[in-house]
Amino acid sequence: MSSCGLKHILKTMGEKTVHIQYFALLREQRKQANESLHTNAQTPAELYRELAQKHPFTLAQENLQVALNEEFVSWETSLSDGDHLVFIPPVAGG
Amino acid sequence: MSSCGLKHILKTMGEKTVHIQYFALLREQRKQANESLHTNAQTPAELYRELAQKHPFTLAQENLQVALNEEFVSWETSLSDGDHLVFIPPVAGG
Amino acid sequence: MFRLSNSPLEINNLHASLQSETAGGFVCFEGRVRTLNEGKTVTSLEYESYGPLAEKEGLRVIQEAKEKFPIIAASCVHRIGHLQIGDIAIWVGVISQHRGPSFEACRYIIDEIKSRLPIWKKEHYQDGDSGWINCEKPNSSSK
Amino acid sequence: MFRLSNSPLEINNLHASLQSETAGGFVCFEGRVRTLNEGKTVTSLEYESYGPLAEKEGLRVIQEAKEKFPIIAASCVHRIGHLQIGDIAIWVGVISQHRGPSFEACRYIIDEIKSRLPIWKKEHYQDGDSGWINCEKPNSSSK
Repeated sequence: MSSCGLKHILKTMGEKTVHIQYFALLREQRKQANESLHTNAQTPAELYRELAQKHPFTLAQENLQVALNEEFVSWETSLSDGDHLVFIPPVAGG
Repeated sequence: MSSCGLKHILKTMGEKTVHIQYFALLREQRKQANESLHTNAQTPAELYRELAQKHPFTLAQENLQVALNEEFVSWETSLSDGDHLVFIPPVAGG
Repeated sequence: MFRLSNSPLEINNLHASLQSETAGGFVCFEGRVRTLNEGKTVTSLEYESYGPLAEKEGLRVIQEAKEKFPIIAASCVHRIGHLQIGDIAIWVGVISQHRGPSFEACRYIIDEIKSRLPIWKKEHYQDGDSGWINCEKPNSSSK
Repeated sequence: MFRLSNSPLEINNLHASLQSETAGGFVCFEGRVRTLNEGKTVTSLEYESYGPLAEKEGLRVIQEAKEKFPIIAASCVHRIGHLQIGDIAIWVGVISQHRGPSFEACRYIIDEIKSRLPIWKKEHYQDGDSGWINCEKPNSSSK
């Protein structure tokens, strides 16, 4: 089976590749600024729960906002293959 | 009778010398920026009535404020010999 | 600090004078000569003041602002003389630890200065007319 | 106009860009790095941002201010990177015909930008400690 064929089957099963960018405290706790990963998470909320089990994130979801493809979205938005996500810690501009 | 003696008698009679400075519309209507005059007026209110009879002032007393010796005062303040008065038209700074 | 100025306001110096290591916020207001006022085209204007009393009253306004709001410092300079369109007629600057008091004190200062200081403004109009603002409208017999 | 800047803000250029013959009032706000925050001595700080979204959201805030208040123009630049005490972190300027809307729009812009834009601040303290503001206090498990 070619890798293209595998990717197709995985997508059909709900797996997708998403690109995540980390900032501020999350970047320091993740120890990197971005990553691409395969996930079965259907929403940003599911994805954050998944990540929070693997990494020492101290911020609870209710303290974060989430941006999908450069726009703020709800935590229950459906994720698609290739999406770009940013979990936004409490802001402090100005 | 010396002029000093006359001055004394006039003062006793209530006459005094006051110095008036005019600004803005009042200066233009008085056609001069200041004058010193002898008056029997006891208060700035009386003095303004006296002046308004001689000059084409269009501002009514209720539209003016008055300053005596560089401070805002009431129209019923007693005038003294040598006082410096300014009738203050409606202001428009800033 | 409050003063009257016969020459153009030196904004950079005024700005530089309001510095403090503990200031997190700076707010300034500039009043500028604009070309239109109440439907008439203004070409230039003159400010005249009763200087000694204007300076006393201006300082009182600054002092009141310091008492009413938790600010670090406040300055104001009011221009006197003949001004052209775009010229700065008044500059008010305030610094404070947090931003709220700077906004409130700056607004307080400009509002009080406009309503209390013995300063008068004569506008010159494109149609050749001119007039002392607030002086000729209330009883229009003079025009 | 809204933008992020990695270099010191050029206040004179920003000021000069807000000119209009019909503007009678100009209000500006500068947020500066101050030495004390909540009792700790700050020595420097870093601003980090999610640039593309911060710029979109910044422009939205400026646009909202123009819809809510009768102003002529508004500009804001937010500094990103490593800042020292006294450095300007943000500059907001507004011009309008009358002064009220400039004050209100300037306050609206700074308030919204502080609360909505994806920009983060890390303070470095004299005692060697440091921290991301608003991120470490809510659940103090991280410190």
